[in-house]
Amino acid sequence: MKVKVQLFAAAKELARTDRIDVELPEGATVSVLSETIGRQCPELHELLPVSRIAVNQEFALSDLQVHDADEIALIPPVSGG
Amino acid sequence: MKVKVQLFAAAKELARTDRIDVELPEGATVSVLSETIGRQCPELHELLPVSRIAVNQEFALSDLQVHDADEIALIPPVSGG
Amino acid sequence: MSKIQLISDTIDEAALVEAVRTPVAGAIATFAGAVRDNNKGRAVLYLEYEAYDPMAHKVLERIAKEARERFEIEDIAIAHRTGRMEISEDSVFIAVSSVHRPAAFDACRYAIDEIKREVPIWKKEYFEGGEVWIEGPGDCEHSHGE
Amino acid sequence: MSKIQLISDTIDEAALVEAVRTPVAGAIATFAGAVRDNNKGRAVLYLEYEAYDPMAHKVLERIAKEARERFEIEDIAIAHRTGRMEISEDSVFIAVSSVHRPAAFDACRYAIDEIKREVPIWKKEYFEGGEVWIEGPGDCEHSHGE
Repeated sequence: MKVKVQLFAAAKELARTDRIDVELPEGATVSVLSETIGRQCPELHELLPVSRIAVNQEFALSDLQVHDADEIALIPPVSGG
Repeated sequence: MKVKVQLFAAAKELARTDRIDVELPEGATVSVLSETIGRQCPELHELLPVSRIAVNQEFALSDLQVHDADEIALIPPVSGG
Repeated sequence: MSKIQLISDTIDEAALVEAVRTPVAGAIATFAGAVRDNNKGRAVLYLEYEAYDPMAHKVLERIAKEARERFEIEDIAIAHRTGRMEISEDSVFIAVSSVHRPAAFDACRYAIDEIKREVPIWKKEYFEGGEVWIEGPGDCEHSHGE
Repeated sequence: MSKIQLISDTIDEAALVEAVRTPVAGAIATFAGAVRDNNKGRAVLYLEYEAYDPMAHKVLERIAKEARERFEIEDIAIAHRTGRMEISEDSVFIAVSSVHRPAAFDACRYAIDEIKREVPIWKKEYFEGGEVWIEGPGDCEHSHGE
């Protein structure tokens, strides 16, 4: 299946795009997604370990399964406030 | 010597005046002043033990000597804020 | 504008916030004390604040100075009203600026605690059926008649 | 007026304070986070805030809800700006009302701490000689080029 991953801030600048499409096996988890992003976008390599993944606008645990209709985003360390 | 003592809030209402004149021996301390006020104004009897005395706009310790030119005030428990 | 105010008018809170704002300050904490519509089960109608004015002003100055010494703050402003105050009106307002936020919070809290303990200001509560001088912060309330 | 705002305009702080004011509330604490003119020794020119808007709004709502559950408060309002912000402008504002003051202070502090930890908003600092994405609150700042 193919999932869309939104990118923000530093991640968006490093990948030079605000969205990447990632090909995943059915039933893939958030941690598999994260590894796959890393292989597909080596420029995100440094940022991935300190980032979180949001699924449907909530921070996801690494063993959550993702689905192709999910709204997925890569969340670099936040700095609001 | 004679000192003037300003009264506020509950003390003013109980004594029905905003100032009392108190006759004191030379070199009298704040604690002597307080006892003298209590004898002179029995209606302040209940309030005095929980009140403080200010001399020249600062809270005074009980052994401070008062002088007739001092600005003296009886400060019931405060409730500002 | 003076950063220590003892006034009978409404407090200009926005002006006090701007008065403490500086380019290095990343945090501004404020505290407002408002008149509650009830106290100890009594329906409060309004409050009257009386102050020993010159000393109250002096003690407010001292509290601001102590806050500057104790906490890493940039600036502090304190305003306290006197006279009659209606429900929900602010009787006291504190604004503190600091580079980082913990100091602003800590100094703000310190200032209101000290104000309630040290400043010669007294409030009389007018409630349904009577009036009473409030004695705080211990709230050891005597009945002073009327 | 919504008590949770994610906006590009200036925050109407007075309106948010009035939005949380209630007749039983004796205390209103606020916190404003302002843009500092320097950071880590760099002279800051301005900041740009980017947000993952729908999620940021949702997380702000969650923080307000948690503050209501954890502390004895009457009400809470939170506003966060996005886009470009100049020195001394407020990027975030929190207002909390409560019957007694400790809860207002505690909830205000809780809210800003959580905002800095959880809300998907990022600031880019434009300073003399460059720009950098700030990674907080640990501030483990990587150099993300440009």
